[in-house]
Amino acid sequence: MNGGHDLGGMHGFGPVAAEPDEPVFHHEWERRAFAITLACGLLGRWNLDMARHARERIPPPRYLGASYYEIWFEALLTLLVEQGLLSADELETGRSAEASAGELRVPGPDAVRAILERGGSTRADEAPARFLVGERVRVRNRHPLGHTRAPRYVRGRAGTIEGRHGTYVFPDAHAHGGGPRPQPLYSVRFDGIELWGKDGDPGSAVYVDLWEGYLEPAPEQR
Amino acid sequence: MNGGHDLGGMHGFGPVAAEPDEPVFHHEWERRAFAITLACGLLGRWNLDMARHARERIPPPRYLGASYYEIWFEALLTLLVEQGLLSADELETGRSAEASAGELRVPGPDAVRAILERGGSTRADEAPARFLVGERVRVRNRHPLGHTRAPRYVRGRAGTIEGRHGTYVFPDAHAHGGGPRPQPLYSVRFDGIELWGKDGDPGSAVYVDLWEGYLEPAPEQR
Amino acid sequence: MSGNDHPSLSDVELRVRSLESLLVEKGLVDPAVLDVLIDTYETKVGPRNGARVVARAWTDPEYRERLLVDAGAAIASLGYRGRQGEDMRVLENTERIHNMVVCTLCSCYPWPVLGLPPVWYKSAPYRARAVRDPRGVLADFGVELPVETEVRVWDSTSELRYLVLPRRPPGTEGMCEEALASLVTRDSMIGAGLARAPEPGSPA
Amino acid sequence: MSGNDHPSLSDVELRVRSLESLLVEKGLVDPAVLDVLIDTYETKVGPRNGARVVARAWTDPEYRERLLVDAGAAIASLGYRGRQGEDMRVLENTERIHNMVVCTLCSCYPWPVLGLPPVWYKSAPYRARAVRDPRGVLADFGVELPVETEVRVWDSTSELRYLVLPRRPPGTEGMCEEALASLVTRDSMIGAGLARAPEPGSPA
Repeated sequence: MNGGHDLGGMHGFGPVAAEPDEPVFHHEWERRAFAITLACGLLGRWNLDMARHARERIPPPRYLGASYYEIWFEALLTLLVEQGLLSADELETGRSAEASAGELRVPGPDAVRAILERGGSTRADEAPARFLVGERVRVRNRHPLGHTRAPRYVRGRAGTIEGRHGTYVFPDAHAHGGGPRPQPLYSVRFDGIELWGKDGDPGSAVYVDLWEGYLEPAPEQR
Repeated sequence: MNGGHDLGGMHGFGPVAAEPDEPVFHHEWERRAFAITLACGLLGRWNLDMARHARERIPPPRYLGASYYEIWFEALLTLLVEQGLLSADELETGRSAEASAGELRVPGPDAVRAILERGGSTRADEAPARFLVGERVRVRNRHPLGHTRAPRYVRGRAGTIEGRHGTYVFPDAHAHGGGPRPQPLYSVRFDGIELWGKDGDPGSAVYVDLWEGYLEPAPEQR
Repeated sequence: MSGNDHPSLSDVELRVRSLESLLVEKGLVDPAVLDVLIDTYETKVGPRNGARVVARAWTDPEYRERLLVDAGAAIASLGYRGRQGEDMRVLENTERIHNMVVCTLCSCYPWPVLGLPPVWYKSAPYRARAVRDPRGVLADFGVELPVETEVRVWDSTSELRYLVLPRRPPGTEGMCEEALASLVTRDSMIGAGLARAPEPGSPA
Repeated sequence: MSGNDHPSLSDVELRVRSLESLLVEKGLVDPAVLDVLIDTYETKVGPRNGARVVARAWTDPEYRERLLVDAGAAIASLGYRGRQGEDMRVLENTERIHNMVVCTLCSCYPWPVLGLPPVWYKSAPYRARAVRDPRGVLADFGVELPVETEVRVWDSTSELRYLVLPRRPPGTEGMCEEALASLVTRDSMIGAGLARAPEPGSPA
C-alpha cells in the first residue's frame, strides 16, 4: 500500500540527526514494548509480513507523528485483536476475560533463546528464474491496497538485474494469509538519474531487492 | 518538492467524511486566520506560488497532522518573517518593534473589494506551443526540491494532450523569485490504468493541467 | 490532515489572535479589510452563485453553449467573477461522462461560484483517493454510477478553476430557474454528488 | 516519524504497562521470556559483533573472501547468527565504491551483527533521503567522499540483511584484530560513516 511508511524520495523531513552514544532503549516503556512485541510474535499467530502490514496501516498522520516503538505498539494491538488473542473489551478494561492462552503454545525462556539463535529463514527451494543477470527490467506500476515490498520510488523505473538472491517467500501473499508462494528474488540496480531524473546524483545507484512478480522486461525504446 | 502535500494516490487516510450543513468557518480563529492570510497576501510581497510553497515546506508529520487553516497560519508566519515584515523577535514577544508599515501600500476596504472582484489572472500572452492536441506525451521524471505543480503520481506516466489552456505563469520559477516565465499550459489526460496499473479503474481517467516544461514526447515502444 | 478538531486548538486560537493584533499594531493589516474579507466569503460568495449558473444552463441552451465554450464570460454575465475564478472551465456531466474535481496538491477551488471549499475537499482522504479510486470516493458520498459511465477526475494543478455542470434531474420539466437552482448542491458542482431530485409535488 | 521525545509519552508508558500485565495475566507472555529478549538485545547482541567480523576480514584475506562469497556462514563461524540475520550479504567499501544501507519501508537491520537499529536509521529523514541524496545524508554524518567514488545505496526491501565492510583506515598496519575492532563504528557498518583512524601512538 502507498502508506505513510513508504518514505523513499520524500522531501521536507530535515537533516538526519544522529544521537551520540545512543542507548539501545531511551525509556523503560520502549524496552517493554519491544519485548512484548517479539514475545507475542513468537506465539506464531502472525508472520513478519503481517506485522509490517499492521504498521503500514497506521494512518499516515499518526505513523509520521509517532516514534518507532509507538508504531510497533499500535500495530501489536491491531494484531492481538485481529487474531483474536485479546478482545476489544479486554483492551478497554485492561482485565482478562478468560485466564488461559487456550491452544497456544507459549514458549519459555530456553525455547526462546533457541529460536533467537536459530532464526527463521524465508528462503525456499530454488524455482526457475525468468530474468538473467545483466537483463534490463522495469518495475511494474502497481499500487496494491495490500502489503507490498516494491517501494513507490522504483515503480515504473528501469534497472538492471545485478544478482539473484534465490527464491523467497512472497510478502504480498504472505501478509494476507495467501501462504508463502515463494518467488525468485533479484537485486536490481537503478541509476540515480533513472530514479530522480536531473535531480538525482549521477554518481549514485540504488540496489533494491525485488521479487520476480514485481518485474517485467524493460521496453525497448526507439 | 515531494512534500506531505503531494497526496494523490496515497492509501490509508480512511473514507471521505463530509459534514452535513457545514459552516464556512468552524471556529472564530479560522475566520481570523483566513482573513489575515488574505490581507497579508494583498500587501504584494509574495505571490500565490510562494504561499503554496510555504505550506508545502511544513514538515510532513505536521502538515498531515494539522487542519487546513493551521497550515495556512503556519505558512503565513513563515512568509511574514522571510519577507521581513515581522521579526522573529516580534513574533516571539507579540509586540511591535517598529510602528509603521514603512514603504508598503496597505489597501483599504474599498480597494480590497475591487481587488477581490477583479482577481488577478496569471494568463500571459500566447507563446508558441510545442505539443499538439492529440499528441502523446510523458511527464518528465523530476523531483525538484523547490515548488512544482507536477504531482508525483503523474511523473514518468504517459498521457494525451486533450486541450491547450493558453500560456500561464510558470509556478516552478514564480515561487522562487524567478519571475513569471510563462509557458504553454496543457490539459493532459491519463487513463486510470496508465496511472495505477492493474489497481486502477479502467473506466476512469485523470485530467491534469501541466506546463510545457513538465512534458516530453512519449517514447515510442516496440 | 485532520479535520477541525485538534488538541492544541486553544493554543492556535491564542496564536492567531496575537498575530492579528501585532499585524494591526504594525499597520500591516486594516481591521476594516478583515471585515470585508470575512463578510465576502462567509455571506456573499457561496455555492448559491454556482447553482444559479447551473440552473441558467439547464433552462437556456444558448447560455449553456456559451458556458461550455467561454465559461469565464458566461459566469461573469451573471455577475460572478474575481479571485480564484479568473480562468474558469465548466465540465458537463452526461449519461456517459461524470466529471469530478480535486486539488491533490493543495485546495484550489472556484471561489466566485462555490465560495470557500468544505473541509472534506481540502482533506487528505479526498485528495489522496479521488485520482486513484473516484468511484470509491463517490460511494462515500452515496453516489453509484453505471459502470459504462466514464469518470473523469480533474486535478486542479494550475490556476484554472473547474465547475461541474451536473445533469438535470428527471421530473424537473417546466420548473423555473429559481426552483431548479435549489436542487443544485455544492457537491454536485464539484462532481462528488448529483443534483437533487425535486420533492414530489413541489411547485414548478 | 519523530524522535523519542513525544508529548503523550506518559500515556504510552501507561498503555504499554497495562498491555504487558494483561498479556501476562492471560498467559500469552512469560515474564521470563521478556527478560531474555531484553537482555539479549540490550547487552549481548550489538555492533561489537559486527566489528569483530570486520576486523577479522581486515586481517585475514581468506576470511574476507569467504565473507564476501557466503556472508552467513562466515559470520556464523564467529558465533553470530539468528533472527534478522538469517540471510546475510556483506558489501565491501573500496576507494571506488561506497555502500550504504537503508530500509525505506520499515527498519530492517542485521540484528546478529549490529543489534537493534539507532533511532536515526528508523527515522523519516534517513529513510526518505538516503535513496535520493546519499551524499547529502553522508554530509549530515560529516562524511565527504570524492566525486569519483560511486555511492551504492542498498534498500533492504527483502529478508536479506546487509552489512557494510568499511575500508581499513590508513595507519593501522600491524594492529591486532582486537585493536582494529575498536575502530569499527556501528555507522561505518551501515555505510553512514567511516571506520575511525587510530589515535596517534596507540598500541599496535
